[in-house]
Amino acid sequence: MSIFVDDSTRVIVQGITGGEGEFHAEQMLEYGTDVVGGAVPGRGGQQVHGVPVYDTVQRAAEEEDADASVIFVPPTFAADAIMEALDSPLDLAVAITEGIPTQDMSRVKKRLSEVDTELIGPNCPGVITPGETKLGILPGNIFSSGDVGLVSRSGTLTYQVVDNLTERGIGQTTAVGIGGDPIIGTTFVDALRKFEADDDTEAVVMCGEIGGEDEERAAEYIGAEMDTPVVGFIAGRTAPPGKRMGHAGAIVSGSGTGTAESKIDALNEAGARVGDTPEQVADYVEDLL
Amino acid sequence: MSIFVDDSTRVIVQGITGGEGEFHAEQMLEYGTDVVGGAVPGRGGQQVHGVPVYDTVQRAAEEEDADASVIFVPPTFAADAIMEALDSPLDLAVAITEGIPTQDMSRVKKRLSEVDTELIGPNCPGVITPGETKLGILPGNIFSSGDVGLVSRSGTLTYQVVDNLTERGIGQTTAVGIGGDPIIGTTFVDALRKFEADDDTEAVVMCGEIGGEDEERAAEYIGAEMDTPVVGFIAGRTAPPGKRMGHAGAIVSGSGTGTAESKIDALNEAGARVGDTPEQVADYVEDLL
Amino acid sequence: MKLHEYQAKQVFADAGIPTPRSELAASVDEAVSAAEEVGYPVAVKAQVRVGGRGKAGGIELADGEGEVREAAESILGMDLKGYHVDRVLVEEAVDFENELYVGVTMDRGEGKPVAMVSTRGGVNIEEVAEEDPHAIAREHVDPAFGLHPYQARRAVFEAGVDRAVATDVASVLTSLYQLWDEKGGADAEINPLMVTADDEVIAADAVFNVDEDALFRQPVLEEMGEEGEFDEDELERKADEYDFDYVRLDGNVGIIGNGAGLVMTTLDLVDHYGGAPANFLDVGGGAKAERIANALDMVFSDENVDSVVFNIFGGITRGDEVARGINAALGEFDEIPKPVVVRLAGTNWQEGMEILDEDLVTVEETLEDAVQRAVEYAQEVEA
Amino acid sequence: MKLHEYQAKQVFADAGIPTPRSELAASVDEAVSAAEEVGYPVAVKAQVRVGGRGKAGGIELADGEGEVREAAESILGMDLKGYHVDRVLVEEAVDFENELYVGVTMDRGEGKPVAMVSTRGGVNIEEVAEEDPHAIAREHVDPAFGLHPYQARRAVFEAGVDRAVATDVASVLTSLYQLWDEKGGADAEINPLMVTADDEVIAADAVFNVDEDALFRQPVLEEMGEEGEFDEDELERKADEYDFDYVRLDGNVGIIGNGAGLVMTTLDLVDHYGGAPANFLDVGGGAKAERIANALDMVFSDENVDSVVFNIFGGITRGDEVARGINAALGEFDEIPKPVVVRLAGTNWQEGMEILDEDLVTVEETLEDAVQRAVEYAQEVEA
Repeated sequence: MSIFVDDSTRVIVQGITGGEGEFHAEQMLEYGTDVVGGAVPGRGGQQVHGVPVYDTVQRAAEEEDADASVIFVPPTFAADAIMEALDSPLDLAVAITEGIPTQDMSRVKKRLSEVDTELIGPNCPGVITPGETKLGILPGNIFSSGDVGLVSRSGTLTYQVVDNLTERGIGQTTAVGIGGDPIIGTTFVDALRKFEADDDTEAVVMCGEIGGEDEERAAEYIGAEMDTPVVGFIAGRTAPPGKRMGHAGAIVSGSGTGTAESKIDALNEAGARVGDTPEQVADYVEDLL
Repeated sequence: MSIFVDDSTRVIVQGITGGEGEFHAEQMLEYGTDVVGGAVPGRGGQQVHGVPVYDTVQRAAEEEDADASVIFVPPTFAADAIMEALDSPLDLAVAITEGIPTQDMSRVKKRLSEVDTELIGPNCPGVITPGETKLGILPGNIFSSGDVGLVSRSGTLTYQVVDNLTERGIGQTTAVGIGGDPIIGTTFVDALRKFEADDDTEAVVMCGEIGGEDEERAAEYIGAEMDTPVVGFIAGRTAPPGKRMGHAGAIVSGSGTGTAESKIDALNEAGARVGDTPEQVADYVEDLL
Repeated sequence: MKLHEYQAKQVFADAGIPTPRSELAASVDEAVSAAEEVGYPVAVKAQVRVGGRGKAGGIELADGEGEVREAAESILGMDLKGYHVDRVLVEEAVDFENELYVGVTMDRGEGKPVAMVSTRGGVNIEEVAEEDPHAIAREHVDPAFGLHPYQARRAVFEAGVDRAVATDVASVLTSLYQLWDEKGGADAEINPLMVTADDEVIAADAVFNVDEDALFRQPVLEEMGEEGEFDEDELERKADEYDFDYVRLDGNVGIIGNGAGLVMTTLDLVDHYGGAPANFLDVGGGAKAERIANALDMVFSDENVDSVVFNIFGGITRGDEVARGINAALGEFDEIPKPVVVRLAGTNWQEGMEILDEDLVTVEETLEDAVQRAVEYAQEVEA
Repeated sequence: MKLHEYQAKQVFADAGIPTPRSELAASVDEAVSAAEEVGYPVAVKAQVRVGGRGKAGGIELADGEGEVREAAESILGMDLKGYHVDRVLVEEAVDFENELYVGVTMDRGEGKPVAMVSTRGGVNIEEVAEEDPHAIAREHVDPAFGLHPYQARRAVFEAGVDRAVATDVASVLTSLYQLWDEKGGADAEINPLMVTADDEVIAADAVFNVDEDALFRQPVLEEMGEEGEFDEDELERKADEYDFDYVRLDGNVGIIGNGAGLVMTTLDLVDHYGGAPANFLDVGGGAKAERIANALDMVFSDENVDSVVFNIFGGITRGDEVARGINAALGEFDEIPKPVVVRLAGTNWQEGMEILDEDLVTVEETLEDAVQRAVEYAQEVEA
């Protein structure tokens, strides 16, 4: 089993005629993803890698009976592209685009609260169920099928951790990059809840980083509701506050939250072991299996 | 019993320091309404007819443990005043104000879909449970307690019908004016559903008028779900189309709906008798009791 | 409130929607020099705020001075569906390949704005909506967000607009929605939105109706409304001046009342008792003596009126105040122009009834009696 | 991106928020003539984009030419928390009775903007938030609707702002929200918003940080950002020029990687193995050879750097491309300035490893080994 996506997932690519969209549509097709259509305004009727393109997501979703969309639309238009996906008959939208204005995402978040479609990202590598399907830009070859779930805020860090797991022969049920932006769709808690409900997932790796309070909320959820064991990793333990945001931001978040220390402490309290290095994360996971 | 309001309803008046607000607050107090506070920005700490005024609705509602608000705020600021009421711990807001821009009300309607607070109006005379309480500008003396519910889109027409009923000794459980504006909070169906659920209401009078499709929807509800008998009245049977709105409006509503004929037919089909004159409405109600 | 075509085009052009070159003209000579300015061929279009001007002979094509002169002569001064043609718009005649429709209005049933696009422009769009509703693509708009760009595109593609102009049409729809939203619009329409051979789009007609309740935020449009009154008759101007909800009808029983529902009911009763209403006139809530006098003046000014029924059910409005207003207004006359029947109910109705001067008016206690009496009076006059 | 105080005040003033008279000055003489223009007494304020300027000696009051000269001399050219003071703002000194705080920011936890008001202005508002959270009234904003007028009022009244200025403060908050919304704001703050004896409100300081991702819609602000770089050091300017996410730190191990999470992890590992990171540098996704060379130039430019660890895990980024970039960049040098350890993984990592010229760099297969090796190199240099 898996979460979010499997080999029955029928995928649309928004922005399939752009450089990124075209390249990764091909990569996905090669991996075995069932890419059934593209959506690009004004390009309806064309084909890309043999996949039919439609002018609107709704038309693509209806004609091709699609379940999910992957969004490779430049940041200027990306929030609107997500809104379009949320207003079409889809279960899932995966937004790869990096650099969407935070205010745009705040409006998307509002809209998300009104619909049933789930959003992964933006600014994320996507989601992969190894051996079945991948939606996004994850390099398929480093993943392998198995019984560990992985959820991460970071792209390349995910690859690093997966690499360490794969080296030991530990495969994944599903790996999902939820994105590092301040406002995202699927959160750690959302993903953990799905892994908890997935019978095949024997353990979960959760890669967080400094900033925000998503990891703290995840720790609460882990402590209160999860039976599946979790191994954590938090990047940024030695990062300085650096170029601070304004005071207003600090007032809202409060001091003492968002630090690596607060996240690691919260995870430890919730019973999750936290590795100091990606290698150690793999050690801890090995211990669990 | 009654719907919406009774003698336990604790009422705030928004705009209590204005001419209309002050006058009708006094009228309500005289009728026996439990007016517990007023809300006017910048007037917190004052008193009007012995009632304490607060700067915000939230504060007034919290301090005075209020359930409902009546809004006498000029049209320029009225939609914001309704929004404020909807964002405060209240069960009911009654907007008396006439002349609120339709676009403002469209935004209010969106907000209504997100909250539990009910809105009656705007551009309505309010709601009265005779002998217990009134919220609005209805002349209390023409109403009497009894077992007929009344819901109406029109103010003075309501008075006319009530007058005809009262002449025959027929009193009311609750009478509610839902307002004649294109976009309103409580609709006919909402009010009818409450009357249907009210054990003391033996019959309902519904006064509609031409325009929109609220009466047609009400007829559907009456036919499908109501046991309590309904007597209808539709004003505007001889009104000409008059100065038409633009075509765009007609496209949306479609022709053949919104006319007095379509409304009367729909009510008749639903089993509701429709009076030709207010007098005849009273006749039909008398027959039912 | 309706804008004239020339005003709506100005508003649309300011919002970046392409419109043809045009000039307003109030005389034949002005029309000719306008045509020289704009360049032949031109369309000469009656500026009256009513639809169907073409069929009614209010629009003519002209190529050359002679034809413009002829067209302007025939159109200026004509009575078009009850409106007076005082100005014509002389406009560049656009060569087109296709005619589209785009519009924005409030869907009151949904409580939401709706944006619409159709490839069946240039004809009566209501008939299209009736015969083939799917010919019009519709997007309901969440008023908190406004029209999303993808919605504008979706409407355009769903309507089947050619891809070569899809982006431009979506952009016209977006501009139309934004101006509708910002300017308190009731209806905003372009029919036809012409598509030229070289894939330009241009608004060949323009409708913009403003929500009267939103005018307080739109001083510029309010001024346009005043400027545009040249097509109104005297009674309409008087109603504007007095700020009454007034609609003139074909009958001879004048009607004054408070509250739209009650006034409509009074109309219905006049009909019920065999009479014919001359008008709808709502004095609104809380009318004072002067307003009552204005209402009487308004109804007396209609020469078709043979009798008047005055029906007030007081909530906020006080019966004694109304009675004093009626006495004062009618006291001005040496002879009462038309018989007036008065019925007062509600707040202070008894005081009002007592105050009323029965030399000036007929007093009735019930609505039904009052209406019947007024109908009888009117029938006596006609007989 | 942070604006300078003088820039933020311009933006706020354009939005209708009252600000004191002021003039920017780049020299002592300019400061004196600015003070004459503005009128004594004045505040002379260092224009550097960092908080706590007052405590750090960057703000002085001056009444008369002598004092202005003295203040400008002491402030201009100073190093303030690592920023270079190149300009001062000479500003009318406002007599005040009270100091308020108003601010707008994004609450990322809620995913919504939040508007804030406090009567505890003029002090470190973060400390106030820590000690007494209720001293700051907060209104979360539905981004589809924007800040409702009642919310602005409610924040002001809940904060306990005096009724005499409540409407004006609510209006400042509304303007602040609107400009934050329209201009892609990250944080917008006024601290203090001064209240004068005659109940005027005036923004005595101004903070405006723009969401860098929203800059594409804000050409004016982007230009302000470029104009405002005068307080930056050379490394920061270089990072801006190369468009790198770069933060300079105190250590001596230079770090280059792709993806913020992986770069942070590399920093953490340097620390874990006993080293001290000299910087954070993220080359981002899909970096080509030139960008790789720029990254090396960037890190070599920091004289504190003793060794460099180059850690790339390729998804979009290809290992062979990175390897060629490294070879090319290092091939330019007669002598490699600092030892470079490279670890490549992911897409085409083997090809990359083979391409790398081991005369120029040390190659390691795992992240852990690469970091340890770089730490060792740095320790050797220091020893």
